Amino acid sequence: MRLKHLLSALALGTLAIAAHAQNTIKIGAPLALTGSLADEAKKQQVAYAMWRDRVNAAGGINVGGTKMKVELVESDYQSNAQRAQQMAEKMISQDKVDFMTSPFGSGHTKVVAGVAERYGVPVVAPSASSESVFDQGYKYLFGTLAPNGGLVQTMTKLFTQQMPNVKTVAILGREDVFPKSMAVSMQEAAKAAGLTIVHDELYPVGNLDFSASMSKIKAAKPDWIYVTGYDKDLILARKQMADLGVTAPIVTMVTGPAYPEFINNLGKLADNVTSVTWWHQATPYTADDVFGSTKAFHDEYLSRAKAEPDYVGASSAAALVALQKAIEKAGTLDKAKVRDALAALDITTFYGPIKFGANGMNAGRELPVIQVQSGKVVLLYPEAIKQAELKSFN
Amino acid sequence: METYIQIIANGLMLGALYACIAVGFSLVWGVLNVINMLHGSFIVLGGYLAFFAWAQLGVSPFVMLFVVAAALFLLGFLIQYGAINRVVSKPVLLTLTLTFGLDLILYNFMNVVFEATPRRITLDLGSLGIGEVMLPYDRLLAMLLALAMTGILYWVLRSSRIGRAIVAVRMDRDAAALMGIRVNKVYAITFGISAMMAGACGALMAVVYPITTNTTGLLLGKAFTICVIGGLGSVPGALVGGLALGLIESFAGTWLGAQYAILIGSLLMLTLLMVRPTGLIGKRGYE
Amino acid sequence: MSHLLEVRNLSKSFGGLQATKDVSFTLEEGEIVGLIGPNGAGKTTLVNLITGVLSPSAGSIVFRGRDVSRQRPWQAARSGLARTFQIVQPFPQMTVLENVAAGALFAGAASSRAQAEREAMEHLEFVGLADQALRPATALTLPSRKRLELAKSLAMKPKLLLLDEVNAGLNTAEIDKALALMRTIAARGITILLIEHLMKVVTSLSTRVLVLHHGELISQGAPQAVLEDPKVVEAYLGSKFAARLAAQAQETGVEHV
Amino acid sequence: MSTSAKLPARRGLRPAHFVFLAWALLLAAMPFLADNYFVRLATFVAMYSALALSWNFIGGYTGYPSFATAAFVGLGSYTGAVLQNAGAPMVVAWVCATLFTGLVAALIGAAILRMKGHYFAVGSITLIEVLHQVASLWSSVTGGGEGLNVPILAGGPDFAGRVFLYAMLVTMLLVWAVTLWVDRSKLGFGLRCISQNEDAADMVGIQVNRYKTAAFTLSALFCGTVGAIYASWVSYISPSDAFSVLLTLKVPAMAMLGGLGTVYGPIVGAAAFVLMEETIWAHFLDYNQAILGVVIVLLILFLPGGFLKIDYRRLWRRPLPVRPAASVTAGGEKGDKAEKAAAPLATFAREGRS
Repeated sequence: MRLKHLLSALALGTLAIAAHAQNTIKIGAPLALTGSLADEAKKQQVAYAMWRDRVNAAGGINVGGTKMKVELVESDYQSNAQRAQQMAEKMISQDKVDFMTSPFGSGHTKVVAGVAERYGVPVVAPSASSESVFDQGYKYLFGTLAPNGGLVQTMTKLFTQQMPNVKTVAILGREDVFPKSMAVSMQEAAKAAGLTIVHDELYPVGNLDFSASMSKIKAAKPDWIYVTGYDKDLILARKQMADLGVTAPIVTMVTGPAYPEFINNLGKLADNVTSVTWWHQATPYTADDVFGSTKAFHDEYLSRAKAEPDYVGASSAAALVALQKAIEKAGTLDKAKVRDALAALDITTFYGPIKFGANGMNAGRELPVIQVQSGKVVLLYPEAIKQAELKSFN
Repeated sequence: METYIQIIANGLMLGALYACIAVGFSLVWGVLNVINMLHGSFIVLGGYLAFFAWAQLGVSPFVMLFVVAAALFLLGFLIQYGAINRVVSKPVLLTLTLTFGLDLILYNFMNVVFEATPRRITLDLGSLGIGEVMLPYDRLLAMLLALAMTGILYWVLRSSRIGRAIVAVRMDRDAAALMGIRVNKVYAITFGISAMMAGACGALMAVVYPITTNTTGLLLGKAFTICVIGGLGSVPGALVGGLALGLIESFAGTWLGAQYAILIGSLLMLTLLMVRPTGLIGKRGYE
Repeated sequence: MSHLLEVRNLSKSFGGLQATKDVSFTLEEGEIVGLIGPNGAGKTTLVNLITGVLSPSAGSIVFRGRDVSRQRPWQAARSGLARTFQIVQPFPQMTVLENVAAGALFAGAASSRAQAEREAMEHLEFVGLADQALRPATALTLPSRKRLELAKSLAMKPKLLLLDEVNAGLNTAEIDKALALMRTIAARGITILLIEHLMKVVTSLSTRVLVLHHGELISQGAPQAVLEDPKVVEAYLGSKFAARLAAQAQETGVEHV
Repeated sequence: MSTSAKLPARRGLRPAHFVFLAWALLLAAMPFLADNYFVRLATFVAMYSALALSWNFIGGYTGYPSFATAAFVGLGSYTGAVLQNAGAPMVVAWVCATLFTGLVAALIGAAILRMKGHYFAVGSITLIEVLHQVASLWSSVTGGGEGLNVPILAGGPDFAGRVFLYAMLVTMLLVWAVTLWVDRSKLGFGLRCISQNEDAADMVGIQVNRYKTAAFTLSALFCGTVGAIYASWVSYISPSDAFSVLLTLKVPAMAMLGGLGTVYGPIVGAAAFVLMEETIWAHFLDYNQAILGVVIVLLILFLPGGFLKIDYRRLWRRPLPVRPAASVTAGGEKGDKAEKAAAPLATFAREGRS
């Protein structure tokens, strides 16, 4: 029977791998190479490869005195939860990975973390920022992104300070894990800052048109237009704002300008759009990790991917850096010990500080507020490294 | 008042794009009796070709539109001639699965070759402002294209030799074959025309929407809805269906919120299927 | 007294086309009644109305004392109304046996598939198709398929059997066989409404004949009387042939198309 | 003449039953033979077999090209997840989800089964979109786009793996048993009549609407079970994952690969498809979808009858959309003039109804 052949072939393969596994560290890397998240996976793939090559070029990771090379076990989960879950099982029980990163986004991270938790395999998630992922009591799940709430608070405080005339806000969010949670955070932040919400709407995942929403926002005449979604939504939203002559003193799009595609696809229309993100190349950090500095990471990424890195690439590399540091500190590949080391980690990397809170999220960070000015992303915050002042959108 | 005019304008502008998306799909459905799962990928492929010609060679998408159309005609012709024709008279499930398999291949290659990063041709043409009502020029062009495609197709089907052959095959395949029409070739040409229209639509859409392989399924879904609303296999039906869906989504989006727009569209489609399966325009269809 | 079937003022129109107009007649238990009329006279529509395929625009149908005007085909089949089709309607990929068993199982009295098949076999023997029982229905010749239709209808244990052009396309020898078969069926007490083109069949079998023309019942009565009715001759053949018909009164098998 | 000698043997192929039971046993033994990845793979095989067998009731026996599988899987997932979150024990949630899905299908079926051919195919696929949107919109119950967490089953990976494997296996065996019963029953016989000639079926006394609704309900019932088990298994569901158009396309493809309208076709097809897809997926990182596509295309072109080599045309002769002339002469002599000429009348009669 078919399965028997498959079984025996794979059993042999597994044995071979097991023998081989003594001197390498295997890290499972789920990638959505096909399906709705395919554009994100490419960035992750580049960042992971950069880290792996640098680590291996340096002889590997120091595990209690012996240098061990790393091997990435990559797999396409097709942007599909069922596939992601199966892939986690395969990586753990078949490929015998020691550690894992997680799929892109909060939803699929939940699915993979659920499997890994049962096996006690540490997972470092580079792109999950919704607290609903981390509030399920998983002990083996860590994330390099700060919670969504923090992002919005930082930005609201800055904007209301600098433009005290801003009194009303229109919120348009995508009905999806991360963008929705960002929309909800905005509602809370607006209330806390005393802003009036004049328009509040969610749009569905398969949305192909914003004209109805934008016409309504136009009629509401808000001081601040705040839209959440992924790049293709936001490019279209911005385009239709221009088509319909919708404008406001502040226009914020999350993630928006955090992605280079946003500017590439909008040209001039991208100007003066603000956003907040987890990482930007303009925030310079120096560190003793494999990259050494933000600039080193940026330059290599640019030459490899022929595109500017965004937070996805940086956070993906940072997740592996955190894992590396934890392994070195634990001095062993023992999963529980590495997990404890991750929990106790307090380091600065090219990506910024990483210190996982009680729920596993990387909380303690100052998040960059950005704006596109003359086709370039400039930092408005943190204060110490800001590159420009907030400009009015209209 | 102007609000209403804007809502209607929004709906019609969106509807024109929808009509572009659906015309070719409808043709294949009507004549070949095949539900072509490749259609969304054809549109995206057209968009990519136009984008790269613009970004790397500086060719205007409005010129490229014709090149893309020709290229996709050829691709469509070959796919039909080489593969689908072999099972074209088999049940819908079989041909559908075949085009689904073909779509996996095309999709995967586009994904690897072009990558899924969204890409848009940043020719911002601005809008025509009549009072407070704004009509974006690119969507006006889409409307023109949709009308032109429907018109040309209508004319071709009525007046040209190949058009008459297509109509004959659509009415009675066996009789057409007896009359000496090479049915397989007609099928391949029809499929080619459909792919051509998808390609032209994609080239134009690249100006309006960011093109990415992620949207293939979405576009296909819209084509489905539009065809059902307009009438399966009816070419003018695709135009009417597109405009109707655009208006419905525009009003639903305004009154109920964006979230309800798609739901209302789907519910309308289900109701129509049950009450008036031939669609708004369709006669007794192509049966 | 109650009739087996009573059709009262039955009308049916499709859009503007009046397919049957104010048709009334009765059928008594045990009769064989012929229903004739030129093409497009509304014969098949009438059968479709009686068997629930169509619902009447006006009028009513009473079968065995019950108003069945609005019943669906499956109810008609179960109530004892069986029909054959002008165009044979087999289940193409099933065996001959299964085709007949379907009738026995769903409309007849069979309580299980096994019993249905046993009954089906008897009916196949009766119509002379027993040796073809396990062949797919599509493998049969046209005359055999007509017989299959008949077996299927009989398996439904009908009280009234509507035979729509069972003899079309058969040769003389086959027609004779069919006639014998129908007589046997009638002898079993099954009432038959016979839609026919073949005068030979109508005249030799029927006790009574109904004539439809343009959806109207223009004449009814004993076969010979009806055929001599000038209205019928006129309507049926046109005045041109009236004389010729008179000349060959006893002629066989004139098929009018 | 002895009639019993003439009667065909019941279509029960006894050896096939044994092969199938041995196969089920092998799947059940997986936790003792191989690691958890194979246990999961076996679970998927059982799951897709159950789905393909379910689809077979409506798509295979009745001949209605349904694409509603994902709608019912999704409905079952959400029902199960909501119930579990409300405190229902896991198995109770599964059973309730099954019944609820069946109930919804029965109600929807009565309406949607009025359509035929392409119209029905499109209608059934629209069902997925409608339920998808409802799940997105009804945030207070479904969590909307954020999805829904389902309490994770306590215990280690081995234990959890076994629980869900056996749950799916039991479901598969249940659908199989129902299929066997249907195949031999009056219902199955009636459904096959409907698939070949719906009007003639009506005419021999089959309550066509009731039969079709029964088939549709049966095809949904166990999708609900599978969905609910699946929700507990992944412990997180979201609208896009639960109502997956991909799933809805795969399941009929599996049944078709195996052979339509037979008891074992869907099982063979599901197992072959899952293992094939898995092998391709596991060995090709960048081109796994394209290779799967190539395999599907080749299978359709060169093995259109499915693995069991059952000529699917025999069981799937419904021309789509129903062209009256073709449906009447299906398989008959093309040149039969009497039939051809009379066909418009039949059309007439048929259109005038309803």
